[in-house]
Amino acid sequence: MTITPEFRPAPGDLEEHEFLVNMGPQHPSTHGVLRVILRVDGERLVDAIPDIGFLHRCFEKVAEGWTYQQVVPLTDRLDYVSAMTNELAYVMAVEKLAGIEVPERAQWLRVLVAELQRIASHLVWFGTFALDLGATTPFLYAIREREHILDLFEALCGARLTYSYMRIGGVRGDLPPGFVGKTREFLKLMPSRLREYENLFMKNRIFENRTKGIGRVTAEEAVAYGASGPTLRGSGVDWDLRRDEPYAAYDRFEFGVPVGQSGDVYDRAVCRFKEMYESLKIIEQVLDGLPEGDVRAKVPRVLKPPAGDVYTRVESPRGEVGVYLVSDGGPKPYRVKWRAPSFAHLRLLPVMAKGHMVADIVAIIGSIDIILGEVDR
Amino acid sequence: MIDVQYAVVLGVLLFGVGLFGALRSTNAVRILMCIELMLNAVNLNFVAFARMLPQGSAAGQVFAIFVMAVAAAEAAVGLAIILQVVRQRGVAHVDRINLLKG
Amino acid sequence: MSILDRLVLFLPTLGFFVLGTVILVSAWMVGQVRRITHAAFFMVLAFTGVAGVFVLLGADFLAGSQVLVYVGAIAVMFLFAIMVSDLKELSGPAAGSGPGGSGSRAPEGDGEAAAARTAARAWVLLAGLVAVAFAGIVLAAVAKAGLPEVSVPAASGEPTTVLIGRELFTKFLVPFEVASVVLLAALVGAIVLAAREDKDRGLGEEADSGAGAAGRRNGGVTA
Amino acid sequence: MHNLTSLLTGFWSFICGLWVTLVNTVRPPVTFQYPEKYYVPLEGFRGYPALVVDPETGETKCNGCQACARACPLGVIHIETAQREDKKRYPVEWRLEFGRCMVCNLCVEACPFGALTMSPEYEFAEYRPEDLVYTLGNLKLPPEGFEVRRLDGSTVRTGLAGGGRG
Amino acid sequence: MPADLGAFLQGVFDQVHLWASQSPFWSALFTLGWGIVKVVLVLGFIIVNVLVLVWLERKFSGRVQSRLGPMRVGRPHGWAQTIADMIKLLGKEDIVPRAADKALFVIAPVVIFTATMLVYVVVPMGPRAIVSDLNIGVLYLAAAASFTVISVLMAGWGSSSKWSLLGALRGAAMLVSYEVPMVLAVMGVVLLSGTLSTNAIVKSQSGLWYILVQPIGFLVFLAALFAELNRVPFDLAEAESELVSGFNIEYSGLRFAFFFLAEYANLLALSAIAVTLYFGGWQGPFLPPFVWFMLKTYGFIILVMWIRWTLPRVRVDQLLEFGWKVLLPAALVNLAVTGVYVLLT
Repeated sequence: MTITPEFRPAPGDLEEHEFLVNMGPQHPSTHGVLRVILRVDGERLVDAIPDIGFLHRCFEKVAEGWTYQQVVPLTDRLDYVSAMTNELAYVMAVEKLAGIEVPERAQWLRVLVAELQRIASHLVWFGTFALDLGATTPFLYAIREREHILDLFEALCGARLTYSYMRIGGVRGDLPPGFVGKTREFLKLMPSRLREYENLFMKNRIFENRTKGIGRVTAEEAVAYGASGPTLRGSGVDWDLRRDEPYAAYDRFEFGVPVGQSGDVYDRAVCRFKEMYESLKIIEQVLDGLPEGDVRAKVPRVLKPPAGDVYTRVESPRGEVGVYLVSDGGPKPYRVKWRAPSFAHLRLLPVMAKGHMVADIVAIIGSIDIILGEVDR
Repeated sequence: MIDVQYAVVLGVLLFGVGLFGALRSTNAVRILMCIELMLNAVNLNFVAFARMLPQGSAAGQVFAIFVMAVAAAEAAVGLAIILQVVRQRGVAHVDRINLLKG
Repeated sequence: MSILDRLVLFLPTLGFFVLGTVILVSAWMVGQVRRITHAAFFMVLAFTGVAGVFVLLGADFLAGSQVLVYVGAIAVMFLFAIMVSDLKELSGPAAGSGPGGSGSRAPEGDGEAAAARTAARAWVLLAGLVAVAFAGIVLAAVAKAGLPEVSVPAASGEPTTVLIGRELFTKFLVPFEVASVVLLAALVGAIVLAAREDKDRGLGEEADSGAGAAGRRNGGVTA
Repeated sequence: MHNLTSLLTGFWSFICGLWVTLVNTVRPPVTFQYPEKYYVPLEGFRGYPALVVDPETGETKCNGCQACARACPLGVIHIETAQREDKKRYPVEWRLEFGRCMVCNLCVEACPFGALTMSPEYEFAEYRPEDLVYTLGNLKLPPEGFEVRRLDGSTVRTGLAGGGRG
Repeated sequence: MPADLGAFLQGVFDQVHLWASQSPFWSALFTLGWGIVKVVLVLGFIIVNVLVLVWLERKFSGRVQSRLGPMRVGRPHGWAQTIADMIKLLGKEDIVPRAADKALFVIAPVVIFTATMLVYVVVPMGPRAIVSDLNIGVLYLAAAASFTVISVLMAGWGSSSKWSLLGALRGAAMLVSYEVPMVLAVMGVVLLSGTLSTNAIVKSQSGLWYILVQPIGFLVFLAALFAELNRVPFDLAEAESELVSGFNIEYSGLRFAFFFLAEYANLLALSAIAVTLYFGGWQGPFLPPFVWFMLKTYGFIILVMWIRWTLPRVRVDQLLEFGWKVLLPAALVNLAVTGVYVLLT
């Protein structure tokens, strides 16, 4: 028997002791508007069926009606926790399509904001994950530290969530006065705070008990389901686009890629958490060696890339964001296809959830760090 | 002042009500509940009779404690059996649990 | 002694009668009320009432144990069993049905249904007769026995805890040990019987630690 | 034995966590009471697109070229112009449907005359949706501008007549 | 001056008592009146303290989390916030879900509040400030706690919601399995003091607090206390991020206020019990006993809150495993060692 979102159990459909529970769309730990239909036996999950689409906003279709430049702010709204990397993926696709050379300084700035964004996004993940596991305080701490990054972004581009910072051919503006100093302050502060988080939460025995051995995904499964990012690396697959397929200016920097082993919630969480340290390293290198120069290439006001198609992908905090762009030579994209990492990860949910308990599905959803904005699009 | 005999009468009545409930219902869990009530009635009588013993003896109360222990054991095992029967046969009606009849 | 004083002296008796009524009514409801969860909660009420009578009879320690064991353990165990299994069979109406099938389950023919209903009614009548006969006989015996008239609360020298403790660990030491063995056996037996077979799950030991199984197990232990 | 050590390390991990919360208890709060203490935005904060006023004439710099309206992805800008005696065009009506605006800054960048800028205001709440349609009257920046912060801690005035960041 | 006033009141009380004991009627009336006064005093005590506690919890959590906490209603520091919240709750629509088992749904909040109230009967707040010094005090406490389980089950089942049923089953399993180690841990104290009466336990601690001689017992008691209080790390019955709000999910308005009130009243009661059993109760130098009692109780409450705002939540199977495999053996060992000690001395 398959359970679809419209499913209403008739007598005899479910085993004795089993019942269906609707988790969401209104539920504190569904990270947006996700509905998961839980088929449970007492507290034990027999099956978990995600039902998506509550946040569908026709992104791909809307993008077809807008010019290339106008789509940039729209991509902010997909993965709203990590808007910078979305923009980056999109503008890289357009640049590739139109053959635009991006100035070196702009490339470095892109890396800078992408890594700041990665830390900000992981902080949100850390906080909400802790909240999912019942600890309230880490959330407030993470949000407090994220505020530093949001301040930097506000000074950089005037917005705190939907930045609209990337431009085709570069970025919108150069660093504002005081940005480098403030970022260095943040770099100095952050490692100690991360160690606090470790003491408070990541090394906590209850946290370890709650996450070790839960939601296990083997490396083969992860690859087969198209997992990426920390979810893939948590399963032991050493794959990071920033290192293995460098884009922007990533090939200029030294950084490590944390890889887990068992593919359970704990390993995914630790991978994500350690990535913050690596991002700090990258930011430091960017600040040390930021080249001078333009931040934006000359791009015609009405951009008409030649007909053709491209696919670009970047490593967002959640995984691989891929953009497939088709141009018919006109000023508007013919087709925009968005490959959202959260969508692939959400498909893993039933695989991960089977046999665990109701409390675990909350931890599992937290560990794959889904953003429904990019799942539903 | 309460006469201890009142308590004895109350015990008897409670036992009667429990007996009636146990006899007339067919739901195994309910029968078990009624048996618990009957055991309670017994306890009531023990405590009441303990009052008629000479001062300084609590034999009746001690017996009541034993009854409680037995009642708890009986409830635990009884419920476990009922749950197992329900799980395997899907019925909790005693008259339909007639495995021995074939 | 004024009339008011007499009235006051009558108060404990009045309390006793009120409690007795509560006990009897809720005990009656345990057998009659339609939903089995309600029956369980009425059982809790009856237990609590009995504890109250124990207090009136000067057995405070026993009253505490009564609440702890019956309300805190046995009733919770019942409720758990009912709620965890959540079966129509278990929670459906049970009263008013006799042997040979309950009246609520509709058999094929009309005549058969009527026959079943008659049988059920006869069964209820029989049960009532048995219960009334029993109560009558015992009451008669009590009346005949001429029990000594003892008023409570009587002035007792020592707290009941001391009394019970002394008796339990001297005169009744062997029964006490036997009772503990009985409890242990019941505990093991209940776990063995109630634990679910989890072969198909492949999770083994881990699987029966869910709320349901654990609750049943706990009930056994606290008892 | 293993269990005992595990119990003790677990207990120690709780102590570590308790220490962290204790340390944070003595740190000053990062929140403040908002209406009593106004959050001063950073320079360049994007509130809503506003019209820059020419300090000499007191008029807007906009000549109604529609570049912003064309750049707007959502089409929330509507401009009607008229011609003055000196052949220069000026807007008689400048409407911004702010309820639909997503504050993407594209209009500001599209303006060839620097007539648009982002106002650093952020209090937009209105009781009626039609109040969210801004017109020429309330789109003009006040001549005294706004006070904004900079990352280095200094405060500056922005949105002054004649200024405007691209 | 307060001591004089106390002596004066005591004198008046004794005179009235003496006069009333002349006839059964007046004696009964006196008992009744005195009982009513006690109940009103306790109720007032509970409500005032709950208001303070809710505010304190929010302020404290704000402090821990680098926030301000309530500031708006009542200055300074939003002291009137809880009062405003209570008024808001009272003004809310009273919703009984259509599918709910109405009787159970309506009775459950009353039962839980009554069960909480019952605990206060044996809380000694001073040498004579105790509602009734029962000689089965500790047993009475355990018995009173049983009703909490019943009411949680009532609320969970009565709501006819799957989430609340899950919450109730979790809560009941937790309460039942943590009551055993709790009672066993307390038995260590009972063995040492040789009495079940709470006031006598306090009096026996004039030299040495029992936390110093019963550290393991205290830790077991503390862990079980979190389960009884339904607090993080053992807040499984409510488990906001899992079961939304657990057994009280369907409650609103006044009925929810009852649960809320009961939760904090329980926090206060169990903290007072902990202070009574392990921290010497109202005993202390210089200050009046009641002040000592309140100081210790609030200190303990702060500890409980501090732990709550630090730890994540455990899972239900781990919780039960912890209860049965760690707490119960620890409590038994503690009891056995204490027993041997008492036997030897």
